[in-house]
Amino acid sequence: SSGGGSGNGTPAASNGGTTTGAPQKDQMVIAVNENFITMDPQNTGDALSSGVQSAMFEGLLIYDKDLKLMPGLSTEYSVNEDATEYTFKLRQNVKFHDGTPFNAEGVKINFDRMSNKDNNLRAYRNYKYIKSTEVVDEHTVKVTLNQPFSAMINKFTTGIISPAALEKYGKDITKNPVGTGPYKFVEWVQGDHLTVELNPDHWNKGAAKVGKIVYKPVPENGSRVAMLKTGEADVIYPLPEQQVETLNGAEGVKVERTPSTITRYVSINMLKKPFDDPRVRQAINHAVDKDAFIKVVKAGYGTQLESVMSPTIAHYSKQGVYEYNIEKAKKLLKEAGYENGFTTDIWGNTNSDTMKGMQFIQQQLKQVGITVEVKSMEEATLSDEIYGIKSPEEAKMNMWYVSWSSADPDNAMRSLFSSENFPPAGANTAFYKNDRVDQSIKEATQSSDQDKQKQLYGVVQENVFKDAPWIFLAVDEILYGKRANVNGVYITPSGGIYVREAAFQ
Amino acid sequence: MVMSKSLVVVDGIKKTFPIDSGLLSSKKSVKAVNHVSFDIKEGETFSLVGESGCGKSTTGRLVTRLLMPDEGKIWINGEEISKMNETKLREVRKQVQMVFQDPYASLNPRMKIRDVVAEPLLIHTKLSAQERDRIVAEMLEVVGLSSYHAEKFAHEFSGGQRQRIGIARALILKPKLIVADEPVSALDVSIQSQILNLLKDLQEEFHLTYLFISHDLSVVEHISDKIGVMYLGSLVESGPKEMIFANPRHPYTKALLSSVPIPDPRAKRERIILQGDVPSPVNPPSGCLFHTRCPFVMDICKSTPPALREAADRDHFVACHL
Amino acid sequence: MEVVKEIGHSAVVPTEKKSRAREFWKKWKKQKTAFWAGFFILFLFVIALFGPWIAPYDPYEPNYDVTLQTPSMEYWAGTDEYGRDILSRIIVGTGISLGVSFSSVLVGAVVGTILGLISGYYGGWMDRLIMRWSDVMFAFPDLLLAIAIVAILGPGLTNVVVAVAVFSIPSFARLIRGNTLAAKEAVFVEAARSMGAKSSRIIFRHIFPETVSSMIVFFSMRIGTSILAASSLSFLGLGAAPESPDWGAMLSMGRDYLATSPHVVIIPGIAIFLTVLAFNLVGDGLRDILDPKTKN
Amino acid sequence: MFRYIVKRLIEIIPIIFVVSLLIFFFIHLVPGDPVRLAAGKEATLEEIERVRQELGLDKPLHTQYVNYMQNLLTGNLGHSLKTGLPISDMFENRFSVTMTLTFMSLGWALVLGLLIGTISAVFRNKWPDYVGMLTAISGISLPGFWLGLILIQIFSVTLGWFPTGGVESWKSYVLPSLTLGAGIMSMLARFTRSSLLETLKEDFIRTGRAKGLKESVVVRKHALKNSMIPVVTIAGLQFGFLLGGSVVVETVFSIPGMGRLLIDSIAFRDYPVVQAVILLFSLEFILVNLLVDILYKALNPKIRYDS
Amino acid sequence: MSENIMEVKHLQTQFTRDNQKTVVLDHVSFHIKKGEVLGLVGESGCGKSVTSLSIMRLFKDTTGEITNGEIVYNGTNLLSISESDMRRIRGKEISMIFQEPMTSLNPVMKIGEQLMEAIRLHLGYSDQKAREQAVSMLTKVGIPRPSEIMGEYPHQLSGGMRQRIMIAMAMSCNPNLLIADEPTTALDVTIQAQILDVMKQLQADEHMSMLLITHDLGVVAEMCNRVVVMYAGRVVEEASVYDLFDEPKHPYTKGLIGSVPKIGQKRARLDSVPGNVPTPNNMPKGCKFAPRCKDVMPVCWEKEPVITTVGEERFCRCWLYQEEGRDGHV
Ligand SMILES: Nc1ncnc2c1ncn2[C@@H]1O[C@H](COP(=O)(O)OP(=O)(O)OP(=O)(O)O)[C@@H](O)[C@H]1O
Ligand SMILES: Nc1ncnc2c1ncn2[C@@H]1O[C@H](COP(=O)(O)OP(=O)(O)OP(=O)(O)O)[C@@H](O)[C@H]1O
Ligand SMILES: [Mg+2]
Ligand SMILES: [Mg+2]
Repeated sequence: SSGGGSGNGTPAASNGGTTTGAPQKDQMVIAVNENFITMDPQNTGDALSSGVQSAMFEGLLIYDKDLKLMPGLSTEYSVNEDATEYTFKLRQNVKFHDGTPFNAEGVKINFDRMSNKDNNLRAYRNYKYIKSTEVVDEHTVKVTLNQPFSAMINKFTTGIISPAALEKYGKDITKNPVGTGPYKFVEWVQGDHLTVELNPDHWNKGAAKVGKIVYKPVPENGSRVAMLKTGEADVIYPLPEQQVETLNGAEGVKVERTPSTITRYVSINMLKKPFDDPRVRQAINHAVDKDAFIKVVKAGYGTQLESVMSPTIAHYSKQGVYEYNIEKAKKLLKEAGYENGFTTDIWGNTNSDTMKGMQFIQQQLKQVGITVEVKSMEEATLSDEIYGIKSPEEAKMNMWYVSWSSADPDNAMRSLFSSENFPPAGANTAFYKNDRVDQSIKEATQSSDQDKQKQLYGVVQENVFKDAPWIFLAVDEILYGKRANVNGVYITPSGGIYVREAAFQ
Repeated sequence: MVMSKSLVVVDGIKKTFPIDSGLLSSKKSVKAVNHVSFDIKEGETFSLVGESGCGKSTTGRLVTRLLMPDEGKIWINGEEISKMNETKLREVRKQVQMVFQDPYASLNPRMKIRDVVAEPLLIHTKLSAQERDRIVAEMLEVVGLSSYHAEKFAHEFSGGQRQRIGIARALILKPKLIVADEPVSALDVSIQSQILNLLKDLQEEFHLTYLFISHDLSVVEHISDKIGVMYLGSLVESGPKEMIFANPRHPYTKALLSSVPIPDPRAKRERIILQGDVPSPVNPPSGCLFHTRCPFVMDICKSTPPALREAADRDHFVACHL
Repeated sequence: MEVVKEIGHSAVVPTEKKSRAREFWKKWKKQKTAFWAGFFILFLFVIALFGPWIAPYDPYEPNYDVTLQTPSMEYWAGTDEYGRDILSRIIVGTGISLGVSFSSVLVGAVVGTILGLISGYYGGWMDRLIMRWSDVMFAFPDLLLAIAIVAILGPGLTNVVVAVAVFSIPSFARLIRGNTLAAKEAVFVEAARSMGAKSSRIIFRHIFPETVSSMIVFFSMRIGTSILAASSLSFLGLGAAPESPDWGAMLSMGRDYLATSPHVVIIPGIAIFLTVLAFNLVGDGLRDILDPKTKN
Repeated sequence: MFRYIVKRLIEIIPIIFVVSLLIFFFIHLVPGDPVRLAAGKEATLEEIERVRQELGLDKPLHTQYVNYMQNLLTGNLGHSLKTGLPISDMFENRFSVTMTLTFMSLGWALVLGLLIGTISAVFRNKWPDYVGMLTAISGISLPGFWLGLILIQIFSVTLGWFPTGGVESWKSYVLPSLTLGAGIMSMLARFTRSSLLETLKEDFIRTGRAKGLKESVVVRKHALKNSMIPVVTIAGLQFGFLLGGSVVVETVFSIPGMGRLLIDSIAFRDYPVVQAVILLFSLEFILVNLLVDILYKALNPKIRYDS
Repeated sequence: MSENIMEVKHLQTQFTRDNQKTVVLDHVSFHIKKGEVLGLVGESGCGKSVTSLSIMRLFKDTTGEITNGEIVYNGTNLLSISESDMRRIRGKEISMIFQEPMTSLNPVMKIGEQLMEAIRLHLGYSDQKAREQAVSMLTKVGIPRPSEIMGEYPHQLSGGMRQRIMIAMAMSCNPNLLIADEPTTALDVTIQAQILDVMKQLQADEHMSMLLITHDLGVVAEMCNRVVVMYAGRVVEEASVYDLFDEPKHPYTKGLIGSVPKIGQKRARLDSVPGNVPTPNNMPKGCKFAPRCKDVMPVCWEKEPVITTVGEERFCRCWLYQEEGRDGHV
């Protein structure tokens, strides 16, 4: 039990000393585009909620601003050869915001919560591999999996909740988050804002300096930009590509860009004619000008997609691009027997960006004689149409304009290309099936050897790229704006909001 | 004039309109027509006179079954119509047509006169368009308009002409009974006389029976055979025209008669100027309805309503304690 | 006949027999602003019919070299994010925007009017039923309704007309009901009843014309709303294909460019504005003409 | 009148019942699966089934309805499928925000609408009329997001008078209420104009002038109140719409109101929330209608409280 | 001529319809003596109301305008003074009662307020005093429960009561001239009798001049000293009330008097003036009455007669009483 001023440091007190010059700013407003859904890190599905949670919660490991794993609540760990046993040394002298000490028992309670299917938590999907969690000593836990799963290490980033708070709030923990992070929860006004304040007892005290952070959902792009200009917001994310120009040169404002984990592509239903013919799929890839795509649809922000995932993700292996070549595309189509093209359709949601992208594809494919009907659908209906099918043969989808964001190679590849993940069971919406790919993914999951993983994932990327179950389009760039005096706030490639070093100049 | 059987027999009809007035007050009602009886012989003109709101129009609308009486019975041409259903009623309405007080309001402003006049034909007959046009043209001639007026709209006519149109429409099915609700009240004297003359001529020509409603006694005198005087929903005096005018029995009739301005500056006469306004039909006075304004009021009048009884002359009825 | 002789004809009434259309035309010409506004709408209809032949460029043809150009001699209204000529898109889009909004409001007006007439004329439980139904419709979110319509009817221009019409029905029903309540009391309605006319005749021949003028005014106000509504439906996959140059869709898609290339939004905005203005002016003019009291 | 109000209030009960029934079955017919959306793209079938059971969405529809009604009758609106929060919690803040916005929008729409309408009528067919009516028609044909963003650009970014959004103080409400009120203002202006023009033709206006009253007094004291009667009906209808919140304005000005809640909930097929919101809106609509009828009668001494 | 409170000279008023000017009053001239009641009679649409509106200059919101003539009131030409001067005269010196008692009162304003409005304005009374004055006016016109009625709305009153309110309103500032435009046309006979009685009383008490517009010859006979008969926007005859009824000159006047049904006078048919008043757009070229005239002569179709003296203080516009070229004012 430690002494030291416990939790009475009001924001005003923290800048008590400085009386000179302009009043020191101590509150940072971060405007984002959507509402947060939940503050239970173990039951979160959306990037934004977890982005906000990262201020309050920490996992045994944490991602840094470049998506590298670094020690969080554990100081070191070890894995056995076939990736079934993980042992963590926990950080000492850490306390939850409610004063509960952090220890192995607490970790076990959290892991047991997630791995129990009756709790119906989002995290169960990852933690179902855990057979048991053992408290080795006060500061050591050992996790045993029921099958080899190399990607498990990435999942230990899930935030750890105070066991006392879990006990106290039960399901209501979503409204009352209590973690160990550099900021602690103050209030969440539904739909309006969520406020956190500096945690004076954080183990990494001093890294974050801003006294208070207010997260605000501001759905309108133009309004977010306006808020940054007026100084009502210190950081805005996302910054719409089309608006970057208005901020360039604006006083006191900085535009930041980072490559993201988001891949943009068109998923092609390989079970359907004429897409069952690889030449057709390749032809389509050749028919689309990716540079123009980035210019027109992404206002120039983004890079061509040169593999099946973003270069920010581990074990990335660059494959190049299907060069933009109408003649080649036409030739391939002719070989496949579609000299005069064909008619098909493309689906997508109702976002204006998606609509723009779909129309672009339509325009491009028209050049090779393919008539594409653009069908935008309201998200839930779309999801019903795509995933709500009984069997893969039932799928009505031809092409789907979509994006995927993942933090690790397993998630980037197994979910999308493993044949066991055909809808309705998973997200392999191209119905891609390649035995070598299936095999490689499986092997990669079962080995903790990084080199082996790299090689196996390389095989997957190469094969998928060649088979072209997608139209490979682009990797998004993360664009965000901040006031010039904001330091140490980053948007991570996966869209997380990294505030562990937040400070004003 | 040949006296013949009664075309209209009205027996004790009553009509009450519910109104719910004011804050938190209980339901009230207007006794618009209270136990009115009369009969009209074929070819005869029966006039109802009385002040505004005394129930003349309501009586007229009951006779045409535009309203359903609460009590009492009405026979038209021997058929009891007071409880008849709408389909059968439509047949009766061939025989009974109405002429309204405000000729402009009663003509659809958006219809050509030809269509206005032809409407009863459309409703009740299956004539061809040419046939209809021919009959309309004929009818317009009868009322003193010409067929080229048929192409115009109501607003393009003067008041007198409009009333002629209304009459043409009422006549086109050759009905037996015409209920004329203040047909000349809205017209100028010179036009009024044209219409009155026309109505008289038509009555002769087509052997019409009129229920004539008016508040102008001089007009009524000119056109009627029999007269009924109404006050606050009740018939207070009725009888042949000559008797009513020569020998009015009810003080109200007397006042009414004396109120008519005489177009002669030298005429000197004793005016009976009634005091006060017509009482509200929502709260009618007790006893004799007229006692609040009657110059000859007696004690009995305040408590007991007088019954309608035959006066000295035959066919002359009056409801007064005097 | 004696009667006729006495009364005689006034020799001063003009003898010209006017046809309805000519009469209307004569009055219409006198309504200066409405006349020109009507002319403009006519012009729009012509454009709607012949748009594809008039348009200087192919409205669907992208040109990635000239995206988001401001208006110039070459592109009078500038270009959009794909480098398509905005003027050509406006011209070709006239048909879709005008067609959909006009016909949907028309359908809404027809159905709403019938409901309003029935509700107002018959009163009683029928009235209550219709009015409470319209309360619910008012409270019901358009989005949900639209999603359901897409699901039930599928996409297509006709269905977008149906959807937008459905949104308009309750308002029209309300409006017409109010007018019906007033018109029902008119003496000429009573006159028709006294002649033995059936309810259907009274409603359609006598009461309905009385409600037309306010219907027209409301109609003209709904045009703009429904252009925008139709485009938001096309986002849900109902109605015009996303690439088609529907004005409302151009406006909504241009949203992101409001700050950088405002002409992308302003030009369709102006097109909508002028159309709504014209319809309103024509509505006002028509009301004046149809009102028998302002004749003469 | 008291009786009339009571009668109308009693009428609400069956209506709400029918409405709830309608909504319930209607939204379950709409395609889209909240479980699928809740579970996410990577969810396995087994996972989905578990979530479905937990949310009680596996039961037959009529059972679900009975449960729902039972909860409703005990005043329990249920929990959101999306956030798991009690719906009453989600309403709390949003409802008052929407109310404030509604009243402010209506307030200035009334003031400006009446003003413009009156000026237009008084200066009929002169330039103030043209300007007024052009303003009104712009208000109808300008899309809300456009007006909103322009106002933000002018008054927040350039002039810095008002915040770009939020609900911190009365200042935050100024721009959104202007945006939201624009359409209503236009309607009111047009209706006021035509109604006033009618009234100005009335005989009693001439009486006022014959008394020697100034024209401004005639318009203000005699014409305006009479013209208000039809305007109130329109205002009432619009008021109902406003209470439903406006998605566009709430989006542009980042206002946590009912409109966005509804839209978000529909997108997520968050059945309990959607049901609760629509039910609330229906109730509001019916109450506003009642209020309008009462106000209407208060304005017009001629109207009786029957039927 | 100082005994004349008002002289109307060659008044010409026109309306514009469909961009077409229609002259509704043409060379209307007459005078009103102090303390007399002048009757103005004629068929509907002949211009009686327009005459009264012209005197009050109440053409706002209509297309009406006075294009010629003079209206001299107590030596001032009302057509040449400013609008604000005119406002001071309206309601104070010259008051008006309108044709329609049912619509001439503001339906949403309490009776009291409508009455007090003018009193406060013209007499500068305080609320209290204005109220007293209003109540006393109501009493004068025979309204029962005057102070209660002050708090009621017009629709709560009967037509007769409303017309009495209108009279009270018009009289409340003790005007010198009262213009009553068909004050009883909309009322029942018994109520009409009451109202006429009240008006006669007040007129005599206050020694007020009055212009009484009506088409009811009975009312004229009872109320007026002198009568002006109008037809189609022109004065066709002017005479004392006795002369007019004893010996009407103009064929129109004759027809008018003949067409009134009189009680006790048994006639199978009424006399009547055939035809209709010509509409302003279809005026015959010569005498406007020619198409309906029993005694029409060829000259009548050709040229409009001028108004000529046909006796002491008697004028008539008819070819029967003038030779072509004889003087007279147009
Ligand atoms: N539909 C109705 N609802 C309520 N009250 C009514 C209705 N019709 C008539 N009344 C009332 O019934 C009474 C008699 O009205 P009615 O119209 O029959 O009078 P009237 O003698 O024709 O009067 P007028 O000379 O003014 O036409 C009046 O008090 C009137 O207010
Ligand atoms: N506001 C107006 N606009 C156009 N024409 C008008 C207007 N007021 C009156 N007139 C016309 O002026 C002429 C005279 O009308 P006026 O009202 O003076 O008749 P009147 O003698 O008072 O008739 P009534 O006995 O019906 O009151 C009529 O032809 C009428 O149509
Ligand atoms: Mg009547
Ligand atoms: Mg008049």
